[in-house]
Amino acid sequence: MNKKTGILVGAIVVLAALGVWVSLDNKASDPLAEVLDIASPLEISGLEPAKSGYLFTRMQAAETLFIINRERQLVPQLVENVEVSGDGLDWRMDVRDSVMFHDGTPLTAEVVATNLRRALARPGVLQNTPIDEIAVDASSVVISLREPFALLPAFLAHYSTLMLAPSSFNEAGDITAIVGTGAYQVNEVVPPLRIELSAFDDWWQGRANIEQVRYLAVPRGETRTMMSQSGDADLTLSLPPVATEQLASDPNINLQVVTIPRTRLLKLNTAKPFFDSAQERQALSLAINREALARVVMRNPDLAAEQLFPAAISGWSNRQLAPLEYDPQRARDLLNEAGWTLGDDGYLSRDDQRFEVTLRTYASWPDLPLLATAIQNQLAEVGIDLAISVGSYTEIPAGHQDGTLDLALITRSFSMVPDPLATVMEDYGPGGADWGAMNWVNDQAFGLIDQLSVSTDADARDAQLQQLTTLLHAELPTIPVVWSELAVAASKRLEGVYVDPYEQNYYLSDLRWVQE
Amino acid sequence: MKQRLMLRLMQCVAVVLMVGTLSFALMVALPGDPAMRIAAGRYGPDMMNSAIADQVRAELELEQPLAQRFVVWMGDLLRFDLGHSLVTGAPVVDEIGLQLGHSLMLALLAFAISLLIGPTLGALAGLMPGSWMDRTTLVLATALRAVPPFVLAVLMMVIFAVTLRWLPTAGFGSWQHLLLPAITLALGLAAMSSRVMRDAMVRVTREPYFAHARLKGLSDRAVVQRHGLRNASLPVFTYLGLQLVYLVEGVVVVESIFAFPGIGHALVHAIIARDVPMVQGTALAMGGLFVVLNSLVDLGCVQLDPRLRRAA
Amino acid sequence: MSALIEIEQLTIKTADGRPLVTDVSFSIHAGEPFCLVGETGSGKSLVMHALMGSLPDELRCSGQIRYQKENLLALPAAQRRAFWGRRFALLPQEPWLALDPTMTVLDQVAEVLLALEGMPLGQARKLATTELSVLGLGDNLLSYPFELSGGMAQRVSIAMARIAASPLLLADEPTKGLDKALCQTVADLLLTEADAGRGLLVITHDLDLVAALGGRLGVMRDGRLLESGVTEPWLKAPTQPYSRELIAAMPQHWPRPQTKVSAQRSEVVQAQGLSKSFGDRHLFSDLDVTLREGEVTVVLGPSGSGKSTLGNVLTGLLPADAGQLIWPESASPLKYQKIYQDPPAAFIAHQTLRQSFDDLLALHGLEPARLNHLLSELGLAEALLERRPSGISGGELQRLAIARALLLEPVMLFADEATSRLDPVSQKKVIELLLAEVAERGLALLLVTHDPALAERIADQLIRLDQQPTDAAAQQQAA
Amino acid sequence: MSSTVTLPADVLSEHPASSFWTLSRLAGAIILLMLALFAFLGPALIEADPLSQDYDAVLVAPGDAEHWLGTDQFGRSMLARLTHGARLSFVMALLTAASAALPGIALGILAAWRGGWVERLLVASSDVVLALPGLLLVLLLLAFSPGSFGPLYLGLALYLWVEFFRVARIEAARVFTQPVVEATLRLGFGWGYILRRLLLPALAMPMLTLFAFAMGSAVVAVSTLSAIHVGLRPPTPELGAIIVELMPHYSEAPWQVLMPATAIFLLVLSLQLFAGAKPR
Repeated sequence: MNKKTGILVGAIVVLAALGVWVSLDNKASDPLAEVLDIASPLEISGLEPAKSGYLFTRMQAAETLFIINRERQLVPQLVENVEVSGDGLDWRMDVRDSVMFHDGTPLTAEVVATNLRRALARPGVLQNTPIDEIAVDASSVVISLREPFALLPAFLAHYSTLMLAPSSFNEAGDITAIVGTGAYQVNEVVPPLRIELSAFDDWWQGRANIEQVRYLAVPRGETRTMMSQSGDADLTLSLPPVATEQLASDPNINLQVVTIPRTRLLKLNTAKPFFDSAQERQALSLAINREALARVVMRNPDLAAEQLFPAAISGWSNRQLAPLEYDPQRARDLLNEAGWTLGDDGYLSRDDQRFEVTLRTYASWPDLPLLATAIQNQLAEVGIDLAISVGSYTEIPAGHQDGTLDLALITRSFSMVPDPLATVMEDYGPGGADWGAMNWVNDQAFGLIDQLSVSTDADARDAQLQQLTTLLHAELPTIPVVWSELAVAASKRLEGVYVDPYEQNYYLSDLRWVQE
Repeated sequence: MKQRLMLRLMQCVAVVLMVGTLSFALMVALPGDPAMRIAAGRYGPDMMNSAIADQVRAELELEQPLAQRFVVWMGDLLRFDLGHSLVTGAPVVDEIGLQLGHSLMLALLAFAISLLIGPTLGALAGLMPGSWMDRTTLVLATALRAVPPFVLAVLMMVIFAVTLRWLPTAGFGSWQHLLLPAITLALGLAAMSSRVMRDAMVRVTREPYFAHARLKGLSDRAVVQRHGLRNASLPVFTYLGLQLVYLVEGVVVVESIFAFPGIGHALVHAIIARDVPMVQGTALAMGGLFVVLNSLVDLGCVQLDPRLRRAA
Repeated sequence: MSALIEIEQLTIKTADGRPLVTDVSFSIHAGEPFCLVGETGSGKSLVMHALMGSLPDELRCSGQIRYQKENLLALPAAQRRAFWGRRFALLPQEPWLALDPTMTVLDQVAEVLLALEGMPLGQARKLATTELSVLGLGDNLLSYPFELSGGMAQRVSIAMARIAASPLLLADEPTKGLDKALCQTVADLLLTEADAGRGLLVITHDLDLVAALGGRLGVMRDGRLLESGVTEPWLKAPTQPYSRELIAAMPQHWPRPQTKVSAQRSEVVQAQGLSKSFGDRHLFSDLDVTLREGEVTVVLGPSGSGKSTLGNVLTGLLPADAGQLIWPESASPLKYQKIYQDPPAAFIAHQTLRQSFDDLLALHGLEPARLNHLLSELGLAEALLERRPSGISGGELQRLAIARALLLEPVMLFADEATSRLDPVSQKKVIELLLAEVAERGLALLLVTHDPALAERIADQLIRLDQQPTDAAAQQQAA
Repeated sequence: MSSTVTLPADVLSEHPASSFWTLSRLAGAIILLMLALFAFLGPALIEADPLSQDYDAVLVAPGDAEHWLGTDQFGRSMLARLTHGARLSFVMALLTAASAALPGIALGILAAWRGGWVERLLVASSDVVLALPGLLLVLLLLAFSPGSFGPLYLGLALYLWVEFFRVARIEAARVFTQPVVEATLRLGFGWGYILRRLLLPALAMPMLTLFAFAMGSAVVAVSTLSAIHVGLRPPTPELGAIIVELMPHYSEAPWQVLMPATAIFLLVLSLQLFAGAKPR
């Protein structure tokens, strides 16, 4: 028996010794040769740009023709001298000189055209553009449109249009490797969790400072928070709101929080009797205590959505709009006016129909079920019986298509294509969209969207935007709930961290280890 | 023994058929349009629309009658064509191949650690039934079973990664990365095996051969070592078969918390994304893993128990 | 000759002062067997464990046990324990249960040397091999206990005891569970040890063994040593009434039953050309048996010969592989009752006997008076019914089992080794009762036994199943 | 170490047989009773609504004058959520374990009784179920009616019955080989009597132990399912789901995370103490 105790104690001692050794082993290495560890919730679901391209652009492995710069302007990246013909149908752009792929081959107009044609032929955002033909003229690419389309550069900044070397593809046209033009070349991809990269010597903007980078997808917020605390991750992205307070006081961590062009909103089926009048939708909006949601769930009261577009989206955020309010009494009154009367059970009904709806949401964003739980409680205050179904995100487009959806709590980014118009056009245009309005018909809005997509005149555009945002604010085809922010924790050993609100680029090439 | 292995083989086949049928049922039963789900999986929620879904529908012949689709589905399965993941579009077999290796490593390490802890504590408790040691292990084992594995995982991370900084929090690639998830899994396993071992040990100490070993002059230590442990291990080993379920199930949660790319992780994601071919593939892999590990347990039992060995 | 062990005024009490053994004194001499005889519960086992030093802590010992001038009872436990194996070697009861089922015979013998003398394994194995070969187990060195017959297991335990060359050998019921035929063999083995100059203490209720060993003996009852002396004269002329009772209980001393009136008796079961085998183990074939009312049929044979199986076939509990069985048309299976070898195993353990009997009476609509009558006829106190099966002695329980069977007024009773686990006095009582019932009620009795003396004494019809048992099967214990 | 001598029963027969109410069994019963009071009287006695949110009192630490056990991330009373959660979890765990135990035990007895191909078939199918990931079963059933209790618990039961089956089969087979079965039948009693008087009493204790573990497993499984967002719909207070919801707040509100876990722990512990034996 003593022996057994001995074994036990021995095992514990050995384990402890191992632990100490491991931790010494970890810290002893040369700081300059150290690997930059990045932890993010996003998993690598394959090499296809339409699926995981955003990872490769963010990691600066591959680049797009255009990019949003730090001043939030859309500027050419891999092209220069962009010229548009007088009728707005032909776009000519010169491919930037001396851009090399990681395999040593140059970026040519031919390669650019091949990549664009491929993107056009596959499901992806380019299919939403009126591109007619892509041609090559010496070192230029010429894109011909069927109709004028001011948004083209924005679409060409979308990750699905990133540029890959011919050696990335096999004969069948499938991607077998990511050979891009970025600051870092991909050494290994272990789907769905890891990418290893190293600095590319011949990057056209000059070599990056940090030699080795390792990307690890860590789906759970708690784990990411702890990786940041323990120093296992040098750069941790998308920290859960709960963690920010915890990390803000951590002496080893610089915490940066930026507002991003993304809004959590309620998508309403305006064909349902519950939401078919603007009055009812306004009542619903008044019943939601956004300040509390922002404070309790998002941990930042400033994130209460005063309107659809957060202030970060210049031009779209309309300062003249009165912020969306919380006034449950007015909500009750409005619902009363719309014919809904409170029953003995504390819930509304009209013509024997109970105000009983199911809200669909999904857990890919951990705060959505929480927001839903709080909204459920708040709507119950005005007599709305809301059931919550947390499922797969696919159930929302599915419900949109087959019409079974009552309402959904979703998150929508306005920067997938860096110009929000691309998203608005789809979401609030005729017919609505899976992730936008549902059965909402408003000819005035449709007309404004049409005009915006072709207008190039800045003043006219401003006026149209003003009108459109006012209209959406009053009509509420979707009800904004809270805005979003992106919290990034960086180790204090890192400097030069910049958090891109458009989440296009982590700017790894600017990072450097603090010299001691 | 041959007969037992044959039985295991048959079990394997039955598992394949069951998983296939259940997966097909799942495919059909899940709410919403399968084409839509597949499209959403492939191109992401922000990109998906009904036009793409129609392309998928045509491509996968989802319009065929149910019975015909079932026959095709099972036919594919029996030819080990597990199809393509709805999310990544990669062949399921390729994805699982990678993940299975990781999971197997994790499972085996967890298994080994649990064998180190559980039976040791169990044997100590069993040699002193009613002692503080016995009571403590009972409470500890119950607590470990009553705490959901993910809570345990977070606890382990807080202690060993954040506070002590002995081990990496999450990730994979080195044996250090394996330790925390393996210990988390092992604790749950050890909780159960310690109780089984404890009971077995109590029973063994009441056996006449145990008493006689002392009377013939062996020291307590020698009695326990030579006659107690092996005999008490027999039921523990047999019970391992059942425990493996816990291991295989535990892998699911633990892997996703530790960002470990195993089949459990894949199953969770497949479930969240309703990626039925991947659900099927991972379920098959887990079923197969279970059967294989169980066959190993069978072999181990035979090694341990001469009665079975001679019968072989 | 000076005594190896002297026990004086040994008294063992429970923690609450209840005496279990009172004032026992005797001595054991080297080279001369000493048998302690008595029924279960007489305290003989306690005396042996007091000598060994392996009594449970809650029992209190007083008196003296002297070994080499030292009072063992005064020594600390650790020191007494150091004697185990070195000074005192114990032959366990039912040795097949005392062997580790997962270790080879060779290693179990060799490990004694490992433990006692710190001998290297190779050398220990070599010595153990020699020892086992001497005992005729040369071919079974690498066997596991489940592959041994009872006799072989007994020899393995003797090898373990011998190899340490301890001066005193304690044998606890060495013939328990073994066929009668092996009794002489066991005695010979033990005598060899005594002849080698060892002290030998044998605890037993088997007087055949006592007779074969000779030497000296002590008779115990209710915790007291009634008498002690040299065995041979005692067997011929016991002085104490209890001793006389013991000796009279040996089947060969039973009075010959009167020859029965050979009236025409009706058959209760008639079997022709019976055969039965289990797997590839062949038990019997082409057997003709007829059981008649008022007749005692004994099936005699060694363990594993299929005698119990034959009984089960004749009682209708097992189907035969081949052959014809004829029961009288009116006979219900209820009229063919069985008495089991291990009485507690035939009763529902967790309920009182009263409950079991009440259920039975209710089931068949019987008068409680009948039971009371039967109980008094079988010499059983009604108060026994308030206990559970584990709370009363084997002999009493076996008589209750007979009462239970008789309640259903059977035409045949199948007693399957029904007395082999009982001490001779209880055995005699049970057999007498059974014979009385046969005579009185005219029922057919089928008795299965391995004791030829018993068989000869009572059989009207004797069936021998002599087929050699396959060794492994013989003493295979239920796992 | 236990004693080396097993004394003959009649030597110590005067000693009172250890009674049913051992110390640990008593302790188990007391804890169980207190939990039951908490779960079943609590909701009636505590006025706080487990669903009512108070954004001005979020994650209040336990010991507060107004909220004894503190509040959760929505300012809901932990005390109210725990009592309601305990009631739901216990009832559902009981139902699950019962719906796993009944068929499991019945089939186990059937297999041991009939033997032959019936037994082989049952054993084979239990092996197959065992090798199926339980998640798949639960998921399949949930697909038919998402977020509801029925399929969730049925799915768990479908997967928990195997353990009952295995143990019941082995125990029953052991009982069936005892001579007492043959003897009882020969005395004219039927199988019903054997079932009632022999089999069920022999099965009671091991089954109770398994039952305790199955109840624990059910609650833990529900929480595991909640962790991957398969299972109950918010805001239902259920112990496992409460743990999952509060998990992200582990550093701000560790007590709140521990409370539901403690309730599950006490439930399993008390049942186990009461059953007095361990799983086999």
